[in-house]
Amino acid sequence: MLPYIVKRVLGMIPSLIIISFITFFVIQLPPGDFVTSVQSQVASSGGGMDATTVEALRVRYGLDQPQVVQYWRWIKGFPTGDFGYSLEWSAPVWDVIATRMGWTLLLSGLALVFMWVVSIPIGVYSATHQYSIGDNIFSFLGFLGLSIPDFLLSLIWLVVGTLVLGIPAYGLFSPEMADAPWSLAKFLDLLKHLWAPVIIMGIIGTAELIRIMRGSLLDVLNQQYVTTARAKGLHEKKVIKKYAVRMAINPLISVLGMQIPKMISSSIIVGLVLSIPTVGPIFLRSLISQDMYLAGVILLFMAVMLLVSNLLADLVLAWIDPRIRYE
Amino acid sequence: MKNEEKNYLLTIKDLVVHFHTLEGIVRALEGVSLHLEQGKTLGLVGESGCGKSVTAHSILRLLPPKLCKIKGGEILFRQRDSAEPIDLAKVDPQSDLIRSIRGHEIAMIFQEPMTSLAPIYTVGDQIMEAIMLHRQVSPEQARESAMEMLKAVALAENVVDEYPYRLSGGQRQRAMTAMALSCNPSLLIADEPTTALDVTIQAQILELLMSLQKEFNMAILMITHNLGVIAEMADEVAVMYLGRVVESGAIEQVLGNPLHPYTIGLLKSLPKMGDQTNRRLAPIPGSVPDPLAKVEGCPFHLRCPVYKQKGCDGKELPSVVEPEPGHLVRCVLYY
Amino acid sequence: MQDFKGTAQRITDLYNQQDLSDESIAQQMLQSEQTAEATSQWRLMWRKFKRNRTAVIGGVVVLLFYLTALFGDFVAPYSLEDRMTQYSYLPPQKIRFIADGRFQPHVYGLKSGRDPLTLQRTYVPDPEHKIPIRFFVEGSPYKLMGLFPTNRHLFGVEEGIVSILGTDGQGRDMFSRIIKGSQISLTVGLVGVALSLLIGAVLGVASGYYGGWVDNLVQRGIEIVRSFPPIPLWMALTAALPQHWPPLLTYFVITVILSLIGWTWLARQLRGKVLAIREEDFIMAARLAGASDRWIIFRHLIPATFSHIVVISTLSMPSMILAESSLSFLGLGIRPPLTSWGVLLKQAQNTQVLLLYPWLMIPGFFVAISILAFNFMGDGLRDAADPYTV
Amino acid sequence: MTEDTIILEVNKLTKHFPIYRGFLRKVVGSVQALNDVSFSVKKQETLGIVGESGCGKTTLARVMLRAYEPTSGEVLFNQDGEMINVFSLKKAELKRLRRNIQIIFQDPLSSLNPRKTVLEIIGEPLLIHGVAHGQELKSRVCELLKMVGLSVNHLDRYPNAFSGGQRQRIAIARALALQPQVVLCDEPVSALDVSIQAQIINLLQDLQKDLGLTYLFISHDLSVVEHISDRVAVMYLGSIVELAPSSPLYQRPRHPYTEALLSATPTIDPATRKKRIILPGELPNPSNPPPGCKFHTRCTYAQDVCKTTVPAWEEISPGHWTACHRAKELELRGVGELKSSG
Repeated sequence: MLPYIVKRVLGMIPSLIIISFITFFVIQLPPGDFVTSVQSQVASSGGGMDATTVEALRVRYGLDQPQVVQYWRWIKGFPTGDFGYSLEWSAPVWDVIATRMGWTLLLSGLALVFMWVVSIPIGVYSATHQYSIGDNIFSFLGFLGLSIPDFLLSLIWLVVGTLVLGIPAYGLFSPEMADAPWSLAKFLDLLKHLWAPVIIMGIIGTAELIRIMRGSLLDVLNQQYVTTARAKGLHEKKVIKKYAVRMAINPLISVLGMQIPKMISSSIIVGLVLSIPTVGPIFLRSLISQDMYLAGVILLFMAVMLLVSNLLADLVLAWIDPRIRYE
Repeated sequence: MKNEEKNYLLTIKDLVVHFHTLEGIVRALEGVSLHLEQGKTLGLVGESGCGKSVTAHSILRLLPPKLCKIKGGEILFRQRDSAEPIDLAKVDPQSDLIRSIRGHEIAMIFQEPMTSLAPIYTVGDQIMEAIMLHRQVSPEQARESAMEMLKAVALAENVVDEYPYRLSGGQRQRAMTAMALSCNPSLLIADEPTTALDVTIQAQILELLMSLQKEFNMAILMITHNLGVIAEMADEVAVMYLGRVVESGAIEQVLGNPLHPYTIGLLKSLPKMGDQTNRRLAPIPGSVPDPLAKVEGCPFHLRCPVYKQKGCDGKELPSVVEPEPGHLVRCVLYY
Repeated sequence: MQDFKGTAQRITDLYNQQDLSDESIAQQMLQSEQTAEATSQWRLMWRKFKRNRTAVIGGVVVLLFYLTALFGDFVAPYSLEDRMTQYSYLPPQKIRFIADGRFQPHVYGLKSGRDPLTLQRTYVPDPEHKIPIRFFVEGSPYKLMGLFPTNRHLFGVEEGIVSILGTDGQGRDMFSRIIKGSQISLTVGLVGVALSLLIGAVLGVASGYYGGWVDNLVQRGIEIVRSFPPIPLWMALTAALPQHWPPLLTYFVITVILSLIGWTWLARQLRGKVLAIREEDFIMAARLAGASDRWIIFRHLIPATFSHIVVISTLSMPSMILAESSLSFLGLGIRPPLTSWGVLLKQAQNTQVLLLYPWLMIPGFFVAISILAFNFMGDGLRDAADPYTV
Repeated sequence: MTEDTIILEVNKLTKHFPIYRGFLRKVVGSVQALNDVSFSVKKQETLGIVGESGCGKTTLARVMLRAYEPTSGEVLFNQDGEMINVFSLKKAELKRLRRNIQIIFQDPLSSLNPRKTVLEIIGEPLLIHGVAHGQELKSRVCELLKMVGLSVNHLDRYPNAFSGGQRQRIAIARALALQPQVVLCDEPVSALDVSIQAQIINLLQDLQKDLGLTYLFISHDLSVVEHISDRVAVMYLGSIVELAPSSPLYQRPRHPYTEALLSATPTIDPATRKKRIILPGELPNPSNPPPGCKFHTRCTYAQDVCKTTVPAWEEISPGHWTACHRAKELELRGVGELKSSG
């Protein structure tokens, strides 16, 4: 197992380099740079900037250097935890995104857990009761879940929660708790705010996983070894659990790698609508204001997260499936 | 059917099984009768779609319950410690009773050695599971027995910790056999156990089955389309066509002196090895009818070279006659 | 019992004598075999698709949506920019069908006032003032399908306002705007999928058929594109579009951006199919009969993958529609004055506005319904696409 | 019955499939599918090739047709009295050659495009070579259908409307469309039921007689091969180990592997249950074949020399070739003896 892990981790390095390169390129795409966008801001508020100030700003931020140099200056600090400087926030990028990254990961993680906990039992039920009423209902709900975009769900929740149920449907904390020190009450308050966004983020994924689980389990149930297990005299429940579900779960793990980036994408939109401090809102802002290092680091982080989650999915697969492990 | 008093281990009487598919009803079995003595081998032979595999799966009630219905007939099986046979056709396929028989008193091996063992558990795991399910033993003892069984099927002991995908087809079929025999069943159902294997490996497995049969004194229900395999293995043989047994009897009787036009046609279709006369094969014309079609009268009359002689295309299925003791044939020509 | 051995011998002789020349075998086979009728692939697919009721419903809804979009100016009572400022933030009106004991669809006239506390404008329906809804009324002029100038609309009122889905802050009819928005939202998917298809099909088929380094190169490319999470990458790319670009150009560039990422999935799926079909013996048979690569690709491979292309395109429509509406919702996609469902939803982004005027999120339901319909239809198509593997 | 002109000659044909690993697709080894295979086929005879799975018989057929390029060796075809090497042909010449050598596959399901009608399937080779089109094509296809015992009413049907045997007939009709001289039959009856198998074998034999065809008949079924072949080659792990007219090969084999194969094949004669020779072990991995005689790991007669030295391919009696160090001294049992000794 260890050589496999080492091999896979080393294999990620070229991808990382290419990704950082593309990220930098993409961030540089917009015409003009941060200084031009500052300029236009100043201009719109009635002020003006003379050419020397503009030039001085450019030099200060290193924007006058060739692209390769700028790329190098940006990238070289990464191994030491220096992710550059946010021009807009006038603070190190890391300080700007650290806590938001934390919330993003927490929400995504919880949504992931929600998806798995809900989808596996339903998928198993649907497959073992194929074409039953229950299966049909779940299939329909699954389709529905698959089709309702997360922003719509957030909007619905905002309206229904606030206007119908009369509970605060946005933010992470009630206003009075926001600045309070950590306590049990604050934690409970957090939970009260947290569950809805978690479900909203998880719903599309849940619907997807149910479908995958159902299909995969139906496949596996037709396999000869399931009949073998039955012919042995095993209880049907055990046959399903030990032989069918255990094998059918493999494709779920392979999509795990795909689910995590989707969660992150979703956290951007849900965060924006429900005013939750994920990286989403500042990512959008940094893109618009061309705060390139901030936007770049966030994009890069997301790409790395995708790489890492794919790696994790592969490792889990290798861990549970000996055929992959020994290849 | 004279010998009904005889203590057969397994007696199947007029078994009828229908499949309810989206396209319609497939009459998989339309009255199958068989019997098998303790310690003997019964060969069940026929072309694809004749229902031989369905018969085998019906005995252990392994057919998908929603799709397949046993419409009638009995499957009488004599359990080890009881005088009265039980009717497996009436047993709930999810019940404890059938589960205590599966793998314990009746074991089964399958056609596809590549997929009949779960790929993610070791061979030992899967054998030990069967042992611990039916015998009151500790895991250590179960592992001991598993290793003994592997030795009995001429596999190395360390195969116990191997995953199935590391074994060849022949080795897997051996491991499968070890698992099937681990609880000393009185009946082994072998569903095309060598079809996917090469002849030299097939010879190994057949040899193995025969020696294990002697050692464990078990009966074997051997299902195959290969008449040669039957000739080598079986004591009795039943020839199936379209869900019915058309001829049965001792192997010498059926293969040496075939009576039913279908059996005769099958034998005439086979090139005989070492036969230097270079005769032309005399095949059965046409092919097996569509499984959804309902064939009335003798199932074979559509392809029979002597057909329509005595109205075998009527409504009635020809009844069974016994021209010589133990040799049964279902054909109007022998009335 | 008669001489059974004699009977058996007679049967054997019959087998031997019967000179089963091929002609007589053919005769017998014709008698004994039922052969299914001639059914082509498409007939089989259609038969299978028809059986799936939800898929058919999905298909009908999709068709309806596109027809509505095509005749959008006719179906919508108002044009995109018809502002009725006196009716800003009007909640959806209720349509009543029975007036004075007979069928006469109508809406109530409105009395507007101001909430004394919040100073919000309020509307009170006046049951006494029935405004009948007329069909094929004259309204603002437009060109039907961009060709025939006319001013007839499917329905409308001669006085007051009919607004079944409410109005926005500038008094623009949401229903009319949603219908106009569907023209963008639904075509972004179409154009995007078409572009993806072009890239994906060429690369996928090439990669699957030729294998070797072509395959390797395409696969590496796909891996790199896919190592970015799509929405953030889309955001970054669309944010790079200059603000001063004309909206139509932005629209086209956005479809290009969407398809730049969307093709990877398509290519992978197609490659898998092509790999599977390539291994079939009938391809080998054609090659060994002397067929050229061109012959095989155009006569066997593409016809065989065609049904899969249809399925894969249908199934990638939802993600295109979703991506466009998400981006426009975030303000990075389609820009006014062009309108899409996402653009309309942008107004709902403001929590306070949304809570006061919840009907502003109705465009979101159209996104959901269109995605649902495409998913249903695609699912049915997928099941029907391979009529040969039951 | 057969003329003695050689129509097809295979010389030292070798095919190794490289095994690729890793990102850069480095070659880390090779599967030795064919090793130094040589034989020749006479006009209008049937040469049977028999062996177990993985012995390279299918690869042989496909390399001969140049579906894959060989690693080395040559295949010569007698085209109007001139022996031409299949592997040195240019595209156009190769296309011309394909009219003369055709193939029938094992799986009649996979070998017919389910989306095409019978007319399109059988007519495809004619179209490719521009032999016929339109009404002429139709009448040619009808002739072919009649030839293989199918009704002309079947012209517009799709393969899914036919049974396995009928599909194989369609495949045969397609193979014969261009009036080839040689047909490679790659397990043409293995997927069929016994009764259908006999129909197809008879059909193949009749067609051979009527059209003067030459067959290369590949199968794992020894009795079928014996029945249809004039001469038989036995393959093991990518090499031919024995080649002889079928009667001597089956009655008095000269290679231990042939003996074991004959012995392992079950026969339906219930009177005699024979004494089997059970080969120990399994087929070695073709990417790492054993040194010396490749069969020595399973051979009951193996001696030290077999483990180190590759046996020579020798003509041990007229027309009877084998590659075994002990071919001259061993008294191996054929079909007849195997039976009686039981």
